[in-house]
Amino acid sequence: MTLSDPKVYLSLLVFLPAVAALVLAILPRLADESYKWISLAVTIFVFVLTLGFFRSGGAVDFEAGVAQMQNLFNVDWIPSFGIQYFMALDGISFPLVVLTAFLSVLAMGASWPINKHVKGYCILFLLLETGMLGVFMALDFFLFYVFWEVMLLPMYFLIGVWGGPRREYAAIKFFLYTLVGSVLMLIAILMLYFNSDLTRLDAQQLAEAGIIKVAESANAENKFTDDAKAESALADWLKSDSPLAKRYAEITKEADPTQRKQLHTFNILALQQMGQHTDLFDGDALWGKSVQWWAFLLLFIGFVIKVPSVPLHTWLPDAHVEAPTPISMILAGILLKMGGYGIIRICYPICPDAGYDMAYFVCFIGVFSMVYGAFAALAQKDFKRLVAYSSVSHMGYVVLGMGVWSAVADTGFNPDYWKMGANGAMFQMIAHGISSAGMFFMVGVVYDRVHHRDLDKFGGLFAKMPVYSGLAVGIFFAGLGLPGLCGFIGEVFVVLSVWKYSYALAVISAAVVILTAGYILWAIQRVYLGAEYKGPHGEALTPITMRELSIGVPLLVLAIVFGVYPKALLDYMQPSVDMQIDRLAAWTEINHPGGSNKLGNENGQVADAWRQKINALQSSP
Amino acid sequence: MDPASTLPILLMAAWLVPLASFVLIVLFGKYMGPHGKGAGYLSVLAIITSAIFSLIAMFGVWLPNHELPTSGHGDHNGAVSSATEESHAPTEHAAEHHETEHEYPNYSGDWYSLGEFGDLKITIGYYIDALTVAMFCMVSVIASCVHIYALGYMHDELHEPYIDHEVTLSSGEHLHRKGRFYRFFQYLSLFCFSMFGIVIAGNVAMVFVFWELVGICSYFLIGFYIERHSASAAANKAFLVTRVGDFGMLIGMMALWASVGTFAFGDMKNEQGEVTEKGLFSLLRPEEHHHHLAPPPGMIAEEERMFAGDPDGESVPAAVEEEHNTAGQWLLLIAGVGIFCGCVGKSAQFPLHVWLPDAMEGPTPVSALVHSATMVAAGVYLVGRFYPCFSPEALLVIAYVGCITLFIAATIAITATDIKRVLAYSTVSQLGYMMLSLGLGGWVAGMFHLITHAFFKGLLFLCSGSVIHAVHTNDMTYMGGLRKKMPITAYTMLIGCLAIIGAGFPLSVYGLSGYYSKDAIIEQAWSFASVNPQHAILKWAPVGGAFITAFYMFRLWYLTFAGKPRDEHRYDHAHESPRVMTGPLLVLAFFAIGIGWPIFHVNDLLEQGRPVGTLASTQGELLTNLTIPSEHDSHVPIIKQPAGIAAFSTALAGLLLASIIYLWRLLNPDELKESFKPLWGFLSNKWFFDELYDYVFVKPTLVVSHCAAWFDRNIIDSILHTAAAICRACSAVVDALFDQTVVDGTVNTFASGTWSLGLWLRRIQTGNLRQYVMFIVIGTVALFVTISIVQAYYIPTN
Amino acid sequence: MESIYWPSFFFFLFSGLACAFAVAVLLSSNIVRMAFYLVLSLGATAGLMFLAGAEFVGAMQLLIYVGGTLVLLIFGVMLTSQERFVVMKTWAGDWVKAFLAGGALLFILAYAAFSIPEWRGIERAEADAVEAQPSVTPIAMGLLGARTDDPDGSGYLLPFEIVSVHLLVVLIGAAYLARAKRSRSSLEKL
Amino acid sequence: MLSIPFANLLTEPVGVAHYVTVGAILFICGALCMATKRNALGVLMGIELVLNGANLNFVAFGSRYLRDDANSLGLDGQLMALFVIVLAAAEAAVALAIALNFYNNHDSIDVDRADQLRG
Repeated sequence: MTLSDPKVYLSLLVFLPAVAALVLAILPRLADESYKWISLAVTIFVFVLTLGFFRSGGAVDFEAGVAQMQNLFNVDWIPSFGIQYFMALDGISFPLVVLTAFLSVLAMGASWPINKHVKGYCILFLLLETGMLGVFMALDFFLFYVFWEVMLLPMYFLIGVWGGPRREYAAIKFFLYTLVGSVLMLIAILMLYFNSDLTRLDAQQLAEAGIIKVAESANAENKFTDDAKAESALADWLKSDSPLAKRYAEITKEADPTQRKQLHTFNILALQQMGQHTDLFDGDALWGKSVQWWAFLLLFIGFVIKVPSVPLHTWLPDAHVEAPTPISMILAGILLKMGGYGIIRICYPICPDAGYDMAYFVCFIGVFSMVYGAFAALAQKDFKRLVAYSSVSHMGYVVLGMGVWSAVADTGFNPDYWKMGANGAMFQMIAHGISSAGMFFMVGVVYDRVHHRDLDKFGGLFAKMPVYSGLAVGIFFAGLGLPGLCGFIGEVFVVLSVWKYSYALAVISAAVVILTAGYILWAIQRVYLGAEYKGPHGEALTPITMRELSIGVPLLVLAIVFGVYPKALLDYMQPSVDMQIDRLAAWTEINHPGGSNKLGNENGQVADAWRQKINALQSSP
Repeated sequence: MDPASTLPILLMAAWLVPLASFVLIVLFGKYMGPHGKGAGYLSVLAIITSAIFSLIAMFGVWLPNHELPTSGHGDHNGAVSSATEESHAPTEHAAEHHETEHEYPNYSGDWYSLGEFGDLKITIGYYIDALTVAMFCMVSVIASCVHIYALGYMHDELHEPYIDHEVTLSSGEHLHRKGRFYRFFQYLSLFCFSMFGIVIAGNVAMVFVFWELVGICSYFLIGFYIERHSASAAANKAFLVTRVGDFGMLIGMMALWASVGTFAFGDMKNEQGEVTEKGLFSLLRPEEHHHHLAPPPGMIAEEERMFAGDPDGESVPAAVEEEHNTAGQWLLLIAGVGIFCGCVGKSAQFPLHVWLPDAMEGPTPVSALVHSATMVAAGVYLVGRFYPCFSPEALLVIAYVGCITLFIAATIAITATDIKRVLAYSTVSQLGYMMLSLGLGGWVAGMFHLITHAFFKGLLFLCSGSVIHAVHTNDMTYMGGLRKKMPITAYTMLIGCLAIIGAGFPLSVYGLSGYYSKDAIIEQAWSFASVNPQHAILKWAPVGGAFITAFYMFRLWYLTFAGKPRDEHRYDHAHESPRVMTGPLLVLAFFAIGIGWPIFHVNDLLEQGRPVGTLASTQGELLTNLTIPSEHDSHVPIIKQPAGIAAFSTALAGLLLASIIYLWRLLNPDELKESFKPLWGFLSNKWFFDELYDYVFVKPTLVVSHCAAWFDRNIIDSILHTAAAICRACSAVVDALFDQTVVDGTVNTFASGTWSLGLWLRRIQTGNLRQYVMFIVIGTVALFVTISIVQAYYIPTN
Repeated sequence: MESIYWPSFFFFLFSGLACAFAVAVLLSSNIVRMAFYLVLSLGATAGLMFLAGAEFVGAMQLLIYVGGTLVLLIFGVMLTSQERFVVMKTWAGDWVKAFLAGGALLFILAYAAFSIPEWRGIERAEADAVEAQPSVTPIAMGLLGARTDDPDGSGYLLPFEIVSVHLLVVLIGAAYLARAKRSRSSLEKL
Repeated sequence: MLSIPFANLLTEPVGVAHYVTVGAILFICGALCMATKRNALGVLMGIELVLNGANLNFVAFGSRYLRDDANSLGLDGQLMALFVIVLAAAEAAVALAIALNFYNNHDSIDVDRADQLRG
């Protein structure tokens, strides 16, 4: 039970805010400031804990360049349903966890102007942080769902109690939308659960799923010894007294496979293995579509509500407009990422066949969101609404980047472009987490002063608040996708990868850069430039305070760092994303060798030609 | 010194010094001396350091290590002779004379990578050849001059408070604000950094990165007077219009990326000098193909894939005859035109030229540096850099765009009265010349004109700035006769005007810098037209353009400096600018005169930088009757002599016409204006481009955006609200029909039953201890009785 | 005719005494007499316990109940009597109800007790053969957790401890509850 | 002879049933005592009687002299009885304290006046 045990470390990381919330709840009445300080200290501590992963060589660390799950542990939770307390980090979740902890600190810092029911606010805020961290770390579907719901309720109250004038409407809208999503998700989870069967996985796959532990192999090349090791690990595991192992042994005792019972599981990694290596999810479910087709659709809708993509996005502008500034930061910075995270962690790897069928649909949703969000942003009069629609537009890149399934027969199963898209999407998630949180904060700073957000009633802020305006313009440019700032990398990676998949979508997605520049520059012009301030409370436009500065500056600095040296992030992220894409590409090669993608021809001749030519090119001096 | 190791370091130093200056000024600019005056000096110091590094790179490393082409192309006569020897007729097929290819030294490498995905790699790297070094020198020298000049020009910003006479507040007063001296230099430094970044960039992606960065610098600098609405609007317009071009550039990049899989220009070599990764140039112009343009297999496959889903597509490969292999050509065209779109935006070519005149809202040094000499030339530079990848059809597009641009911009410049706008349109027009030249195969001519133009246009703008500084207006109708008040400005500007119209002794080697480059362009156009008679318009447009150029440039000069003052008040207050401003004028005037002279070997240097394989004449694959001639073919006397004479005579005619109208006043310009009123209106409204775009693009976009927002609020949300209302109605119905009767009835009955039971039981709860004991006893008895009954009757005994 | 089995004789003697005094407690209305009868009834019960072979329990019964609890009770009587040995009459109806219910319960219990053959007693010879065993040591060991009589049976160390602590708490609580009268005035203040 | 049911009462050993009957009588006396006495101390004495009756049952069921089946409680019965005695003592102490408090508050120990719990 030391911190060097990942079990303890990760649990501490996740549950510390919740425990702190509990402590706050039972603490006797304190001054409002003290609640804020305590919460801030807790969030900072959690952030420091996440930073602890960076020290290399420790027992609990996160190594860059490793694709597999790290710091993995699983403990039986509800063994009768195979539910485990199962967490780990990999390159997909780790940056999001760090981002969550980081933004929580900043958002707590941004919570200082909140003076209403501070105790309740802090408690809910901390609970929210637990939920968010848990979602990113959980690898058990049930656990994932629990955290997903845990995060939902505090958010509802945070919007509904501390929000603006239409807060009840916004909160209920947010709640209903998300609830619909999670109900669909739950249905899909149960579908997958009842179709899953652990006994169908071989030892190697079980090891991949984190169920059995294989000792580190000295030479990873040797597939044979790896297999043997996995087998022996499986045997060891069966001998152990874990309930799962016992049930596994009991079921596999039945020699006749048709009589065999199924060993259901909620293990996401195991479900991924089943989705990719077995036909468990291929059975008919409804209207001639397979189980995984429906599961994918339901999960995708559930996640896409969170992303959000058009047409399921209308909760976002309302929620953002009504939510208090720090909650907007969290909402845009982290909550939206859960959708993208779900798509890349759950939708595609578990239901590859459905993903392959619906790739165009997914991409189209992404592109449509990009365009639609940008157009809608252009029309907004409310500053915060504009930023909210920009989120819709920017998150479209994420959906698009994840969906560009270009590793098909027609391209010789070349996964590189898809990798680029997926990495770009992941990068965009982090970048958008930074830039949109920053943008919302910047709106909040000025809203705190003049209490309105009407774009036509601003102007001349540069003269009155020069430092603030400089920061704001920097962060808005990060959102615009200016090179050297974080937004650029994700967008350009995604956009460049699309052509390989569909040139029509590529052209449309490239066109969004114009619209994005349009609405952001226009907003900057209306708010920061100009000779004089045109709205009420002009006298309240005082220069930025140290507190606000210390929230804005880290965001801008990060935006610059990631924009200039994206490898700082990609080094951690890319191996995992690449591994996932490689697996899906390999899956495509096995399951769709002829290529049925409507973009290509049926017999794969082009692919052969492609390969021959590439080979010829490479062999020539 | 080994150029392969020293050049990147030197140029990187030159590149990064302005960045350091920028960072320092951002962080500490406010504290640098009174009103941030030190920031200006820091910035100047930085750019001069860059200039020194660049010059060291040029004269200390490049020239000693790379023998300039000795065949004497730099010398006009020599060029003629050698060209005649080697290329017998302009129509000769290109494949036969690849022996004329010269050494093409270049160095490329990566500093670090932004992302690697399998074989795909996006990096920050460098690609250094003669063009890079030349551009570095040109940019850093001009930037140094402009920086120094700006120290004087922006002096007003050091005052506290600065009074902006163009902004009137709602209270009726002029705006008083703090000076922003340091802010200006901060942006200038950032701009220099970005511009160097474009020049040194080793791949298209990096070009794009810095492309955007110069765009944003331009945005900041145009909008420097943030309080002026016109300035911020112009800044937005500039950025957005260039973004439209970038959209095309992105498409081009995507097409390349998906098909070739690399952005790098040059080949990456390892320590032993072996090629590890091929760059775009060697992929598209493979060595075994004699450096002729040949789409790589990836591109052919990608094109097939693209059109596979489109059986009716016009480009099904089988439909074309055998000897012209069009495979991959369409994609190549898309890529080329796409990249060129970016250049169209940045270099303000038709149809995206509308932003540049508005960009003159920025301070004049900005106009000189950013919007004439360097940034807008970046588009031309990119076309030059990317030259090996343009197919002949793409080049034709470039040529036509350039041709249209040079003509439209020149015509608009005739009617403009704002001194800076005249220069801006002249810039657009000159950029059109360069594009035309590049599109017609005149690579060296185009790049040469880029460099000479940078000097003389920088000079012209600085002169105009000096004038504006003196009379506090841009409008030429308030000027006149200023040459007596400010002689240095007047005569350096005259030099600039002469340079831009290409003044020189025809058929000789003596002239101002513009003479060499402009004549080369016109020669190339004539050479092109001689092999492609169907494109004869490309032959006459530049000649006509030369006429108009001469006319409006001298109109400008006469209106400003000659004649009588038209505004006595302004004239009386006018004065020559301080030395910090006139010094740079003199330096630039020197370059404007002499940079084209053969002794400076600029032409030779560029000849050395000519991309490999682009000298040979090329046949179009899609347009089979299109031939891009070899540039050396333009030096044959049969083309050179008539072209030179035509250029000279049209320019002279333009000059004369301007003199007749504005100097000697033989024709009254107002009467002319009246008699050509429709034409004049058309031109002074800039061909109604702004209005057209407003109606065709801006308004519909806003309408669509409002539709989207409306759709959100009224359709999607309505659906939601309706759904919610239906749910509520349903639940109300259910509530009324079922809940309130059945469920509530049950519950209520239960509740009231419980209630009355409770009331009844309440009476038992007397609180009397003894009674409770009785209950216990009775309860026990009852229990026993019950159990025994149950046992007796219901539990079977065995 | 067999000889009198003396233990039975004593059983009836003591049981008669115990029941009689218990009824006396019930019927008496004087609190002091009630206490006296209770002492006698409890003492007789202790005799029954001796007869059943539970010497230690019987002794404890005498010590704790008769010696301790009753003293406590009598103290209570003395402390709470406002007049001299006040009589509080019970309603007649209460008596009737009480006797009805009590009689019914008694009938049921006695009937149940005698309806099980094994409970009616063992043969005399068997009873004679039973060796008397001292029960103090096994009880002490049982309370300490080590059963000597029944190896499979569980000890009572934990209940013993709990009871000890409970006793302590109760005594403290009782002392607290029974404090001087000022609680009333302080209640009024509140 | 002596065919009357109780003829051998004195010659044969008594059984559990006898003890149980005595215990029942004590129990019922105690219970009725609680039910009829208005004096709180009387109620308390009733409780003691009830406990005593129960105790007697414990002892009886644990006794080796009284029944021959193997289900004898054995020593457990005695131990239980002991615990009951101890708890009864504790209960008496608390009850007395309550009674005293009650007396302090009401100047009476008539349980009929303790009816605050009336529903």
